[in-house]
Amino acid sequence: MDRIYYDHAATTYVKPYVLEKMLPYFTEKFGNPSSMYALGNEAKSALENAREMVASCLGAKKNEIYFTASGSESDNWAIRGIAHAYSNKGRHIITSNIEHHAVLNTLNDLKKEGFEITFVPVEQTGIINPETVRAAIRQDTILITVIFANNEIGTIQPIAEIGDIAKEHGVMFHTDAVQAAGHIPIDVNLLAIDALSIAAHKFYGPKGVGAIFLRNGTKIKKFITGGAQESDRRAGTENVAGIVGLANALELSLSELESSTNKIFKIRNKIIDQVLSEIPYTILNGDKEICLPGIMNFSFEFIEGESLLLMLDMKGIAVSSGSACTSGSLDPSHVLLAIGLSHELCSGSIRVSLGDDNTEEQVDYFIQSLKEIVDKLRQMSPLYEQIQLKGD
Amino acid sequence: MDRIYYDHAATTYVKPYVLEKMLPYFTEKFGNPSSMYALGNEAKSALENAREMVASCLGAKKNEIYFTASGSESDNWAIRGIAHAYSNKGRHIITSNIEHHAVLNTLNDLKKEGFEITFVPVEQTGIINPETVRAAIRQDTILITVIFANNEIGTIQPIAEIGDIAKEHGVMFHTDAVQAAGHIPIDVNLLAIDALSIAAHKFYGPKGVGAIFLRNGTKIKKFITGGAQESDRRAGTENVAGIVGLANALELSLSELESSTNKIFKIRNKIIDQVLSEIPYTILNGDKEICLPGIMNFSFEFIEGESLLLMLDMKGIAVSSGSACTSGSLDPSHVLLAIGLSHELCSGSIRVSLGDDNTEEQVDYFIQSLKEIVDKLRQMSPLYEQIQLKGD
Amino acid sequence: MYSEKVMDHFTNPRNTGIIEDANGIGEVGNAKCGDIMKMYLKIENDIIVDVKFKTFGCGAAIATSSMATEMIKGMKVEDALKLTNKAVAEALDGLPQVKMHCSVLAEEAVKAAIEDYYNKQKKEG
Amino acid sequence: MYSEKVMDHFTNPRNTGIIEDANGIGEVGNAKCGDIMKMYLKIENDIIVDVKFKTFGCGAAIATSSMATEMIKGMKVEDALKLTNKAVAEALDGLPQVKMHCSVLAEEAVKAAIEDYYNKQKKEG
Ligand SMILES: Cc1ncc(COP(=O)(O)O)c(C=O)c1O
Ligand SMILES: Cc1ncc(COP(=O)(O)O)c(C=O)c1O
Repeated sequence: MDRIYYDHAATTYVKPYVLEKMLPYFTEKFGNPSSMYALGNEAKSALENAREMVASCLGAKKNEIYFTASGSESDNWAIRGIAHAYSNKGRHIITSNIEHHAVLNTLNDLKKEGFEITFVPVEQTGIINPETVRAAIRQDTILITVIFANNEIGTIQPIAEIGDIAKEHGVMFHTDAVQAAGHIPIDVNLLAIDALSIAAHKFYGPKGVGAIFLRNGTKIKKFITGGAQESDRRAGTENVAGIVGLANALELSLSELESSTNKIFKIRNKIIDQVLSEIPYTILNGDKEICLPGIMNFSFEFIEGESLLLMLDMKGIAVSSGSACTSGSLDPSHVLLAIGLSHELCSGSIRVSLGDDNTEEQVDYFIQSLKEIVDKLRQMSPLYEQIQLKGD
Repeated sequence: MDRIYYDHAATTYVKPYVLEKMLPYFTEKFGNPSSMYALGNEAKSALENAREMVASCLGAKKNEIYFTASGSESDNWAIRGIAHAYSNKGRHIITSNIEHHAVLNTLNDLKKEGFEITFVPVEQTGIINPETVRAAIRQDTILITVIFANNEIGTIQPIAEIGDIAKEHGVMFHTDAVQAAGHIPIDVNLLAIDALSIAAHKFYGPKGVGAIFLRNGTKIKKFITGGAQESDRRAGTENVAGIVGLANALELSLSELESSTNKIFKIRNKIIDQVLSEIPYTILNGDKEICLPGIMNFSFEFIEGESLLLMLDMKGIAVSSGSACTSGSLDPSHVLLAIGLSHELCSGSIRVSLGDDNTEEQVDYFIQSLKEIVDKLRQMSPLYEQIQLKGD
Repeated sequence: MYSEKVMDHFTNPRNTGIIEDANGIGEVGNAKCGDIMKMYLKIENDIIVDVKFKTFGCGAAIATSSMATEMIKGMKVEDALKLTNKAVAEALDGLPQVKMHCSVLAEEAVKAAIEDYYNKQKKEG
Repeated sequence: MYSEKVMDHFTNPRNTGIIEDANGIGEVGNAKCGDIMKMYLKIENDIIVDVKFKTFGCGAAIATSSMATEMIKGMKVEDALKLTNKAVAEALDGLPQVKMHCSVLAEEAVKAAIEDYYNKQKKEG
């Protein structure tokens, strides 16, 4: 039995083309970009070439791209850095209630420092109404941070509209584009974004490398201090191989974007249709259309997501329940609660996230397995028992 | 002409054995360690296995090792994290005047927040007298941070003695062991260290991955907030391949430590003897014996280091002038100033740092090239002109 | 993350289902806390002659339910009352720290079912 | 980091050395600032007929010294006075921002040497 990987939103493998580009920087071309001799210059060129590639993928200028070591570091730096740089103007920050923990917990930290946070709600579809953001703006608002596309349900936010509102009010705007980048087109020139976070391992690049776009003129406090790397804004010997990997992965993803989106969206719709038609008491969470091409989130009534996940794994199918990052915790997903799900439905949900290695052929086996397992778990569930009795 | 790499203190290549260990985690074994299915468990095992390896290399317990993305992040986290966690006890920190910028600039940042920093001087050899540390301790001292072995001149500090003093006074003790780890034995059981920073790319591991040892019971504020990775202390999807690389590189370095130290120390002594005997007006900086096996720092009177470095590069020899990290800056090395060098001698210094790929055979070519270049530059120097006139 | 024993009891849970003529039924937990366990006992002469369960919950919840039913089957009621969550967890070769509450729930489910049995006995008696 | 032109002038600096019978000598900079340039001029009929330099400094310092001497050789003194650091940097196809001060030093060295020439003329005159 071939394994089916349906958890691309958690992480992806490094594509062979990308790894190929990275390899020389571990071995022959291993110089430190800060070193003045030829070997250092070679590494420096690779670094600056990668910066240029990322900039052009995002419609940014080369000197607006800074490399980091993860999506989380990007979010931490952008949010803390901007909050601290503008704290003399005010200490109020606006965000949504469906942010990733890298944003959420960073804002909680800032709260302890005396910042005030307003959480704007989402509609039942998982989409923010930009007018609620406008309404939340105060005299002392300095930053708006909103996730570009959600990692659990995939919904894409009205980033253009929110950016315009932020700009109109002279408020800085950061977006966590860790799930969006490489999967939908992003052009910072068309969007009033001041800062944007991405991570390579979500688009077939390596883990442990991320980047932020920071619009020229935006002030930011340093996060990691030390040497003068990254235009003296982020210290530490650069992860040259990883950065080359990020740049090539992003470029490759965008060059294949149209064809892969079409293919993935087709598989997604097939899965959604079959799950909803063949498995009763099942809900699709989020918005079916305004969504990343590969992400689906289903709630199966009367059963619990982890059991479902483990049984699918035994059939060689990898999906996630909630977001991978929070698996240490037992709390129900704040995202699913935010779109109005009950605790029971929250715990009975799984995320299926597709990638370039998935095929239409896999769908039948998945649906078949899912049906069997959902049925088995429901037979074991005291909640389903009540329904059956009622149905009798 | 074969190239000679004499800048291992700036960065090293990834050894083939190490890369071999890393590769599967980019491709087949690419799971997210937080994921509950088999692919995630595989990654999680690799991660925990790496943690165990690093712990046993340092004499630590497994749950005392946390992975980061660089030596700089390790230093930032350890210092900021401990300072903030203990700031209710006091706000005084003691350090040396030969720290790396990752420590120095982090302390400067803390100073702006209201912490007070005492810089303990070093002797002319570049070594701290532990009694000066004792003398600097105050009622409100909460942290001592001292570099284990210096990156510019290689001198090893009396970490055991300083640790004992810290412990005696109930003060936390962090050491920046980024240059030391993998090059000299470190056993945290024999040293009263509470926190210790390392970086893989200094011992034939990949760039972009580091670690800290944090003794159980030591409080530390989180630095990167978000998901619950690293026992809920450092957020971000783990750089599994990089972490596997770090662990294997450290283990390999330590398994070969005795033989490689002997070999490298022999080459070092040969170079020192020849440089000092064959090139007049030359000084060895630091301590010849209490030093990392591979690091030398020379000052050549009347000439400037960058010119020397560039001309050596044209002969295929890579050395550094000052530390690579500060090459954005034109300031003379604070380390060389700290050991009493004049500005002129500071700018006329280069660091030669050896590694496992260096041979005794390379030494003759290096000395020959160095002699020619130093002579050429001196002929061009207005300072040398004066000496010649005086000598006449 | 789970031991082999846990995975075994999770994938092949023993004693699932209901007992039509159960004389002790207990239900503990709720969807908000994440798990619900319902236990059916058939008790004759103070001996648990049959036991079945239904569980809504994670892998550990299902495995601890299964193990708890195995452990009390054939036991005297008074001995079954002494079943501790630790004993269930140990019988499964341990549980992850964050999942220990599942074993507590299993212990509580057994106790709730026996209590129900005692209550019914009293009414009848 | 350096242009090819800079590297060329650094590795093969033109006009290094001293002029025994120079009639204008200027020295600028100091070891603390990182660079010292000393320039020797031989001026005849207000024309710079020969120029040599000695420099203590980085690659850019040596290259700018070399380029500046090339540029003023054969020039009228009054034209040489108009040499700007920007012109020197441009002739080298640019310098890194952190190294621009070297070109300033080269400009100043030329001016100092010419000033010395004028001073000597005055004394003699
Ligand atoms: C002593 C010391 N500390 C910290 C660092 C910083 O390490 P990294 O550049 O990997 O962040 C270095 C090396 O650059 C170092 O030599
Ligand atoms: C939306 C979002 N933001 C931030 C992150 C954090 O990225 P990383 O785990 O690479 O630090 C993730 C993924 O884990 C994410 O999906």
